[in-house]
Formats: sequence, C-alpha cells, structure tokens
Amino acid sequence: MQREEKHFEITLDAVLQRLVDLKLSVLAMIQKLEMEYMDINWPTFLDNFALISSHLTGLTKILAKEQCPPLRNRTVLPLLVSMDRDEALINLTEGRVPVFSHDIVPDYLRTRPDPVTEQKMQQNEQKASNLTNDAAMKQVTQYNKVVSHVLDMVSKAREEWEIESNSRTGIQQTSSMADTQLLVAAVGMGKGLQFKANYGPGPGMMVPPSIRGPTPPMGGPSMSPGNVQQLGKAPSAVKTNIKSANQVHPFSR
Amino acid sequence: MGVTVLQPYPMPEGKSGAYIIDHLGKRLLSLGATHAGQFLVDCETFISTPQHGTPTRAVHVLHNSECPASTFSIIDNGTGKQVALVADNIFDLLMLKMTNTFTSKKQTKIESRGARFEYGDFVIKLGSVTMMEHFKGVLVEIEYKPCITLSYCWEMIREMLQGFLSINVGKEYPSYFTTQTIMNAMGQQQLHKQNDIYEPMDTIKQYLEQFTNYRKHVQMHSAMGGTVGPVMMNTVVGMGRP
Amino acid sequence: MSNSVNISVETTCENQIREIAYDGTELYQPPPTLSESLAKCAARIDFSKTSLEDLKKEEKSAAAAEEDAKDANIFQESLWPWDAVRNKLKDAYTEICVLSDVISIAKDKRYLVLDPLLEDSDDTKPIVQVYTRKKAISQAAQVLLSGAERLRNAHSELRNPNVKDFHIELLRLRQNWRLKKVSNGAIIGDLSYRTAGSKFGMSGTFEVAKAEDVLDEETTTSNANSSGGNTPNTQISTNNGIQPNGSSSLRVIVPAELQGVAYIKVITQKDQEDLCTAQVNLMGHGPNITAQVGVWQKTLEFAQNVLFCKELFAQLAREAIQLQAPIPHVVIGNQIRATLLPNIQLIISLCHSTSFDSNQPAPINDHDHVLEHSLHQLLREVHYKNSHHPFPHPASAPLGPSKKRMIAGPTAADRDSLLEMTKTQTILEQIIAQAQHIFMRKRTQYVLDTLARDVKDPQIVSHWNAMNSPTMSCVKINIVTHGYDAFGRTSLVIHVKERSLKCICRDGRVMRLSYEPQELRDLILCQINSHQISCLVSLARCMAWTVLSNSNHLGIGKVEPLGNASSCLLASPNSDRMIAVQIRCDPQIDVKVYIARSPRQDFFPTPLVPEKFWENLGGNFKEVRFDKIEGKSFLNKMEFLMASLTSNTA
Amino acid sequence: MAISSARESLSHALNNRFLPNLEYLLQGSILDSAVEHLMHRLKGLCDNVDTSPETFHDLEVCMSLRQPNTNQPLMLRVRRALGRDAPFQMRYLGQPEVDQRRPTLVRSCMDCACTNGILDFLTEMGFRLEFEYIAKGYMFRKGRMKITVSKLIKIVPGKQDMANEPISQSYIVELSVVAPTGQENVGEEMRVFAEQLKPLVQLEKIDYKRLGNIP
Repeated sequence: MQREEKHFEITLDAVLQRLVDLKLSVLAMIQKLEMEYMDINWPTFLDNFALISSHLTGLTKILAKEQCPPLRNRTVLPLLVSMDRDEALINLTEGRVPVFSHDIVPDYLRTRPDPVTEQKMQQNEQKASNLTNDAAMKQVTQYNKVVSHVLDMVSKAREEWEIESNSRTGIQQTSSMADTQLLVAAVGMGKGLQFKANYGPGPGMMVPPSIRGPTPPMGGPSMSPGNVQQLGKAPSAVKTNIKSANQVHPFSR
Repeated sequence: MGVTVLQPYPMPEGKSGAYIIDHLGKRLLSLGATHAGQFLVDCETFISTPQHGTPTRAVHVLHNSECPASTFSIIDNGTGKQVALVADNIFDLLMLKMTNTFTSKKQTKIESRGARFEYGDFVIKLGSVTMMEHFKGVLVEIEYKPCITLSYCWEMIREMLQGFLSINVGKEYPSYFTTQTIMNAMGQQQLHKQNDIYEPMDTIKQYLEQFTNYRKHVQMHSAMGGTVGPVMMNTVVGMGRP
Repeated sequence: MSNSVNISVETTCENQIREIAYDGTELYQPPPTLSESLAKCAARIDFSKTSLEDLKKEEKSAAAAEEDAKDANIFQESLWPWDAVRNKLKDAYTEICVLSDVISIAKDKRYLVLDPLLEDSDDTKPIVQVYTRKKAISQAAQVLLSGAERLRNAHSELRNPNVKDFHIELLRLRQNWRLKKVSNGAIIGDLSYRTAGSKFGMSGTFEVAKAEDVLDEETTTSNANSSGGNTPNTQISTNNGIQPNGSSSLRVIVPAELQGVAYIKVITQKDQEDLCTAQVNLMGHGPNITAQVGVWQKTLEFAQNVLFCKELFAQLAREAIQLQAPIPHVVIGNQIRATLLPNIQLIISLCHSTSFDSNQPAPINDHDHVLEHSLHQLLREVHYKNSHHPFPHPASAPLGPSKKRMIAGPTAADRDSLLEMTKTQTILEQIIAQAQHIFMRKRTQYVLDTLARDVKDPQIVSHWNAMNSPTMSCVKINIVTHGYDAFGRTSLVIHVKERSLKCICRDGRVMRLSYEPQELRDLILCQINSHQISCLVSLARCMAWTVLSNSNHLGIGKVEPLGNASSCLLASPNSDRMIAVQIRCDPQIDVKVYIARSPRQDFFPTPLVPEKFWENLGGNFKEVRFDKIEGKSFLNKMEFLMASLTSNTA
Repeated sequence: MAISSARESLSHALNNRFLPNLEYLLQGSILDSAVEHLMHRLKGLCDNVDTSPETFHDLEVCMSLRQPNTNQPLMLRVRRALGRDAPFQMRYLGQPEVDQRRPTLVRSCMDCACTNGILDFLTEMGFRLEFEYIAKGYMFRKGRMKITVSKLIKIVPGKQDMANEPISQSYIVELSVVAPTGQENVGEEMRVFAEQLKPLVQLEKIDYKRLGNIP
C-alpha cells in the first residue's frame, strides 16, 4: 500500500510535468498566432502542431503504462473549502485559483464531463445497451482480431520499407576518425614516418637518396648550381653525422 | 641573360669615388651609351653561433636588382665547401626565423649601387661599393647580352673594358672563370668555367668574391687583423674604421 | 552551355531564392521576408487538406491538433485566417490548465486528495470502447485514404499524355541547361556564362514553368515589367512567355532584358564611308538541338546570345573608358568609337532588337568574319583564363601565380621578363590592333595592285603568305623583266603590322614605313629603277660593253627618303660609243638615254686644241628618243640600242 | 629613380598586407572505398569541372634545426614534385592556433620556391632530416581555396619507391587557403564549403600537436 502511494505520486509528477510542457507549447502557439501572425510561415506552423501532438502522445504513453495505477479508480475528494484567498494556492496554480471556495470547486473540478463528449458517451452507451452481452463479446474479439491483423500487416510493410530505404541511401561510413588522426599526425609531425635509422650516426642522417638523386634540370640554367654541389656530397654527409652525434634529438622518445 | 664580367676599377690616388663614377659615366655617355636606370647589389652575411666541434658557417644572402624576384644565398661551411641557392624573396624572412642560430653581421652589410648604361648589346653598370655607408671602391659590371658562354665573347668584353673604360685587362680570363679544381666524392675535378653556360648565380658569386675582398681589405688595414680562419670571422674587427 | 553534360552542384546559399527578381539580383536579395510568403500561405491554406498532411506526418497525432484544424475551415472567412485555430487552441489551453491545476492542488493534499475508491467498478463495457475506437480508427483511416488518393491523382497525371512530356522535357532541359529547384518549389535555370568563367554581374536566370500555371506566372512577369518601368518590353515578355506554346508543355520565362535578339556590329569607317563591318551574333553557333528538344531551346539560346553580347559590350565599354589613347575612345549610348589611324575609325555598337520576330538582323554589306570571330574568341579567352588557373607543383606551392611567375624566383628571372608577365592586353586593344592590321593589309594590297597595274615594265609580282597571325602578315614582292629574268630579279619582303610596314630588301637593308601608302609606293618605285639599272649593268656585261659607272642615288631631282634617280654609264666594247642612262622615279618612272661617240665626227682643230687626237675625247651626249626605239621593255630596247651601236662600229 | 633593396620592398609588402602569410586549414580523411564518391562531388563543386582533376605526386622532406635557447626546433618542409620539372618548395609552418571563434585552424606560413640545392643547403646549415613521405593524389580549386586529396606513402629506407607502402587505408583531405593577415571571411567561406562535403568527409580543425601525445 505504501509503495502503491509512492508509485502513484511518481506518476502524478510525470503527468504534471508533461502537462506543463504541453501547456507551454500551446501557449507559445497561441502567442505566435496572435503576435506574429503577419509573418508566420507554414513550416513553423506545422512544427508547432507537431510539438503539441508529440506532447500529447507522451502523455498518453504515460497513462497507457500498465504499472501506472488505475487513475479512474480515484475520485477527487475536497477536504476543506474556504472563502479566504490563499497565496500558496495562487502561486501553485499560477494565479488561476485564488480561493478554493464552494462555488468554484464543482465547476473547476469538472464534476461533469464536457457536454459534447458526454453526449457521445451516451450514444455509445445506449447503442451498447441494446445488444446482448455475448454478442458484444463476439464483436469485441472479432474487432481485436481484425485490428491486430491490420496492425501486423502495417508493421511488416513498414519495416520492409525501412529496410529498402536504408539500403538505398547506403549509410555506410566513408571516413574514420582514427585514420584522420593518424594521417594528420603524420603530416603534421611525421608520426610513424621516422625510421629508426635516423637517430644516432649513420647514413640515415644524410638527405635520403630518393631526393638527392639527380633531379631534372630546372627550366633555365640557373638551377644547376645545385647539381654542381651535388657532386661534393659525401664529405658533408660525414660532417652532419658528427654534428648529429653531439646534438640530442629534439623528439627523443 | 648574357655573360657578365665584374671588374674592380683601380682607384687612382687622390681621386674620390664620386669623381671616378662621374668621370666614367660621362665617358660612356659621350661614347654613345644611354643611361638606363639604376641598379643595386647588396650582400648580408649571417654567421652561425660557434658550437664546439663544428666550424663556423657563414650564409651570404645577396640580392640583385636585375633579378627582383630572387634572393641568392651561398652557404660557406668553414671547410671551404660552398652551396649556392636561388630562391624567392621570402627566403629573407626565413633567415630571420633562425636568428638564434645565424646572426646577421650588420657591420659587414655591403652593397654596390649605381647607374646602368646600355650600349648596343652591352650593359655597363658603374657601382660604387659602400659598407656601413663607407665608400670602399668602384666595381664595373659589364654584360654582353647575346652570348651565354664567356669563352666566345671574352675578347669583345675585354675590348669594351679597355676601349670604353680604359681598364687594362690581360688576355687571360678573369680569375673567377679560370679553371678551378674542386674536391668531391670522385676526387679532383676540373671545372672550365669559361666554357660553362653562364648563370645569374655566377654574377652573384663574382660580387661575393669582390665584396669578400673589400671586407678582407678592411680587415688587413685594421691594426689588429691577421687572425686566421674564415674571412667572415675577422671582418668584424674592421667595423670601427671610418 | 549547350553541351553541358557536366552537372554542377548548387551551393546551399543560393537556395534562398523565392521568386525571380527581374532586375536579376536574386543572390543579393535578403532571405525572403515572410510577410510576402504569408500571402502565399493564406492563399494556399485549405485547412482540411493541410491538417491531413499534418497528420500524415506523424500517424498517431493527437486528435486535438486534428480537430481544431478540421473545423477551422468552417470559420475560414472570419476576421483573419487563424481565428478558428486560435479559439480551438484557447479551449485546449484552458482544459490543460484545469487538469494541471487540479493535480497540483491535489498534490499538496490540503484542499483535496485523490482518494482511491475501494470498489473497482468498471462500468464501461468493452463494447463501448470498441465503438469509440472504431470512430478514432476510421478517422485515421480517412486521413490515410485521402492521402493515398492525392498520390494516386498525382501518379495518374503522369500517365495522361499532355502533361507527361513536361517531365521528359524537363529532363532534356536539365541535360542542356543548369537548373535548380528552389525552396518554394519553382524551378530556376541559369543561362549565364558564370560557370564558364564569366564575371559579368548581370544574372541570366530564367524560370521554368508548367504549361498550366504559365498564366499566373505570366501575369507576374508583366507586373514585374510594368513595375520595373520597361513597359515596351512588357508586351514582348508576355508574348515570350507564351511563345513556345502548342507542342511543348514546358515554359521558360526569360527576364525582359534578355529577350529579343542582340548582335554586335563592328564598322571601320574612313571619313564617312564604311570600309568593312563585322557583326558578332552567336546564332547558329554550336550544334542546333532545337529539333529533338522543345521550342524553349531557341528562346534560351537567343537569351544567352543577348547576355553574351551585353557582356562583351560592357567589357569593351569599360576598357574604352579606362584606356587612355592618344585620341581618346568615345562611348556614347551603346556605341564605341575608337580611332585606328588618322581619320579612320572603328565603331563597335551593340544592337538589341527586342521585337521577337525580326531575328534576322538588317543585311550588312561586306560582312567581315575575321573581326566577328576574334571578338567572340577574345571574350571566350577571358572567360577561360578566369576559370582555368594553373595548379601549383609541388602541391604545397601557393595557388594563383602563373606558371612563369612560379619559377621566376628560382630561375632568377630578370626584370624585363618579370615586367612582361604583368602586361596584359585588353580586348579592346587587341581588337583595335586587329582592325588596324586588317586595314593596313587592305591598303598594302591596294598599293601593290595599283602599282602592278600601272607599271608594265618591269613586272611586279607579289605573293601573300596564306598563313598569318591576326596582327601580322607578310608579302614577298618580285620585280622581274619579262624575258630577262636571268639577268636579275629584285625581291623584297614586306611585313605588314598594325600601324607600320617593315621592308626587308634583297641587299639586307631593313626599312620601317609608316601607315602612309605613299611611302610604300615610293619604296617600290625606287626598287624598280634600281632593278632596271642593275639588270642593265648585267646585260651590258654579257654584251661585252663595259660599265663605266653606275649609281643608284644621283641625288638630283626631287629627293625621296628612300632614294631617287639612278643612272649608269656604259661604253661599247671598243669604247667608241657611250651610253648614259638615267632613270627617275618621281613621280612616275621616266627613262632618259643619251649616247655619245668618239672619235667625234665634228672635231675641227682650233688654235686652242690643235692636235687631232683630241677628237678621241668623247663628244657631247645626244638624247635618244627612247620611246621610239623598238622593244617591249626597257631592257629589250637597251639591248637593241647596244647591239646597233656595236654593229655600227664594225 | 632610386632602387629600393629587396628587403625594403619585402617589409613593405608585409606591412601593407599583400604578402600572404597565414594558412587557414581544415583537415579530414576519406576511406579508399569512398574516394571515388568524394572525387565526383569535388568535380561538381570546384572550378573548371570540364578538365579532369589535377594529379600530383610529391616527396616531402621535413628538416629540423635545433636552435640554442629554444626547446622548439625550427622545422622546414621541402617539397619536390616527382617526375616533374618544377622548383622545390620550401615551407615554414608556424604553431597552429585552434581558436574557438574561428571556423578553421590558422597558422602562419611561408612558401618559398628554391633551386634543387636546397636540401644540401639546409644540411650544411645544420638541419637534419626529421621525416619524409610521398604524397600522391588529386588537387582541386574553388576560388582561392585549394583542396587536396592525397595518399601518404611511407618511404622505407633502402627500398625503391615501388616498395613504399601507404601508411593508412584512407586518403587525407585538406582544404586550405593562404591569405594575407586580416582576412577573416576566408574561414567562413571554407566552412561553407566543408559543409557541402559532409557527410562524406568531416573537415575539421585538428590540432596535430595534441595528437602527438597519442601513442
């Protein structure tokens, strides 16, 4: 019984929360209509509707949950009715209910349902009344069968549709973050490009053969001094090695 | 782009550089050459901060107003090996990036600037060399445009030098062009420069040669000169001179 | 654009075009102010439909949203379209408020509690729920059905023939032109040369419309025009809107300023009479695909041509203003006047006739294909340069500088070549240069032909090179005497440039002539008489006469800059006769021939010169009446003369 | 007229901000399987679609110089177009700054074309080879934006170029603009373009200095 209550409380909070959202969105919609109806455009209009309806569905979801205690088994029971205004009440209801007095309570608690809906109820009621119980049951089962049948037809069709649409758009990944980082690091600071031969004295110190090889003579003779010097390569290599020996490598790891 | 020969003009005693330049210019004009703008060749030298075990390296950065888009640089690692480079002007900014390693020797900034003359296929430049605003001498640059190897046109250039500028030069090729042997991987190698195809870099190298001489000169006159080693090192000494 | 197989992807930012602005600045329009789109919406809103759409979006949508939208269309014509919706929403709002209030009040348990009833009396029979649910489901079903209905209709439309080919034609259009669908569903095309590298500001957008809704589109068109102020075009534009009716069910609506036919007329004028004219008109360029595609193809091609001509002219006009020529170029209205040579003018004018039917421009005499082509070509080149920049190698090198500039640094390019790179020639300069050249060529041809006609002896033969550049052509001239070709031919080459001639003679002399025809004339004449003399000399030699002297420049008579009278003196083999020839070339060639004989017949010793041998001294020359001597040509006559004189002595 | 020295004109260019010295960069990668797809999209988006994409095949060598009293060595990259008659490109890249307000990574940058003596030259100056790789791929341009789609190939010492293997199964995609200082709109332009390549490639500003620590 205790946890029953607790559970109930939770549900109420959830519902309340939903309601507040719903309220706000509807309010926003109304304001939109009244304030900027001059330049409201169709898409936003529809979006607002979508928002409202989503809130509504959320609400119904909550109520449909089976662990939600049956609310209809509850009745609203006024405890105290007073004529004097109550600040707590006011800010509780955002100033809509200043006092909880006997004259507003009935109307406010909607003791009677909305006439339109009530009338509809009536129709159904009496329609149901002139029909025997088991016949009713038959209809119900029939109805359920049909509905469930239709439901799974629809759901099947839907998932097929989704499958083929997915295959069509082909959302396979075209790039990988890891590769990006690898490549960027390589370009940026030669990660994974240095070969160990580099460190310590050795031929690795020299400009690698791939680039020192005789390059095509640049247009115009003035490119050749490089070549001339290319001949005097070996000694320089030796020296650089000496240098490298007594210099500590900046990227030592 | 032709062949260029750079010739220092022997300074007669008691004649100011300005006078010489003026004199030569007048002569050229009177002989029918036409004045065609100015020119400037400057050279700045960067010295590597000495590190034990490594000889001091010097990077000479030169510009030639004839090649406005290029920066020429020649590195001289203490062991006599030189590497030449031609690059965009941006290279100057790159040099500034390594000021920690290569410091500019402002005192040795040297330049040759003056007037350009054209005479038919010849271009004659009369440059007065100044280092730290001090006049150092006169360099005569003479270019023969239609030809690209010196050995074919040396005689003409020589005649031009003698006839027009009355600089008497010997029949043999100027020192820069004479056969030089360089040491390399395949041992000794002879280079006959006068037969090579001439390149803008050669002009620059000639200038560097002359500039180095002027700096040496400074250093030799300075009392405390005479330290052995790379030239650049002791030009520093000569900076104080008027 | 006609061969646009490549499909360009549009950038997102362009999608904000709502409707074609007829000043063609759709890009710079701010994103459409929604007030104008409200008009659209309010017009479109049919609440029953839209709410269905709305519901179709999310199947299990709330009945609330559906309802207020549903009965909204009853109050459709109340004070403002949203009224009904608003009311419904308000009701819903109050209900929600109540519910939330009740719950919140109940939560603090002071005033009321939600009290659990002990007996769980579920009085509502399941069958009741069945009924209610049935209702709900049927509504949902209705929604779906009507949606399906709409789809079916749309689908069946495709099947029905007269609408079917709209999509086919759209496909064709898409294959040949750039199209894009903009937010409000309209289809906008672009016939400008932008993707081809044009930087022309004027937009070439056109709207593609279906056959049915062409009517209202058209009204908007005419509105735009009349409001735009160019009322003359209004009529045409509407015509143009409907023009390709009948067969095709696709309309292209071209902005008013691109309608009609345009071409660029180039006239070179001497004083007042035209020398040659050209006309740039792209009609008929490229494959004509109007056959297999709709009539709109023609409309678009015309429009594109108009655009091209306008760009070309705008470009030329800009350059004409910027260039400072010795004689400044004049731009008046859509006409550019540039001076080629003294009192010879180049007139480039833009003709834009908006009357649609007269697409054949007025017949133009002496229609010059060369200038037409090169104008066209020049602008295309500009476009090409704009869009095709060289890629840097290696790839890290900066983008932008030309290939030459890239290597300028390392190759130590000298000042002149760097300066060379910066130079670019404007279209106007180039076209003027070409026009000048064409003119110079005509002039040179004229001079040479007239000379060849007037001067029979010797003959002047000129060979024009078939291959020549637009600003340089070359002619070789041979001067020969018929029958005496062996004795010598004088040949010279003339390079015809833009404003000058360069003549290279056989002896290697190079002469630069101005554009004045007289100079060329003089030169040729001088060449003729030096030819005569030189041939005479060689003739004399092989007739065993001795040449005592000859001179190509006597310096007598009227002195031309390039030479004048030339002469030569011949002596017979036994030197008893002498012939003196003098040829003048001012103003036309005339030949004087004198002969003298020694010993002279009329020698009588006088006290002063008593001795006889003085008679051997040559006597005074008597002029021969050269024209009376028989012989076809000068050399022929001289041969006779020499022959006769020789025989006399024998 | 007096001749101004090259240095003067250079500083003048710097001050008047027409010397492009800032690189705006966005980087990403694409799997080999999807590269064709990317190429098609780029062909559609970039300038002169009619010509087939420009290919390149470069060797990049990164040389470093340890400078006294700075712990950060000076890095210079030298690029050479293989099998092509083009000058070498020397490149200095400053520290990348990843600023939240800016849509792209920005780093100072200097490009300098040189004769092929450059590597020798740097070696003599005391530079030493840091690393090298071969970049092979395609280049596009859209306005002033340069887009490269390139395969990085590691050079195995001793072996020939044939034997060198790519370091990953993806192409690296780089979108870059080199512009003078004070042109902020560049970044925006690039962002818009990068948007159009999504979801194929995610072009982002990646601070590779951070990646350095990842083992």
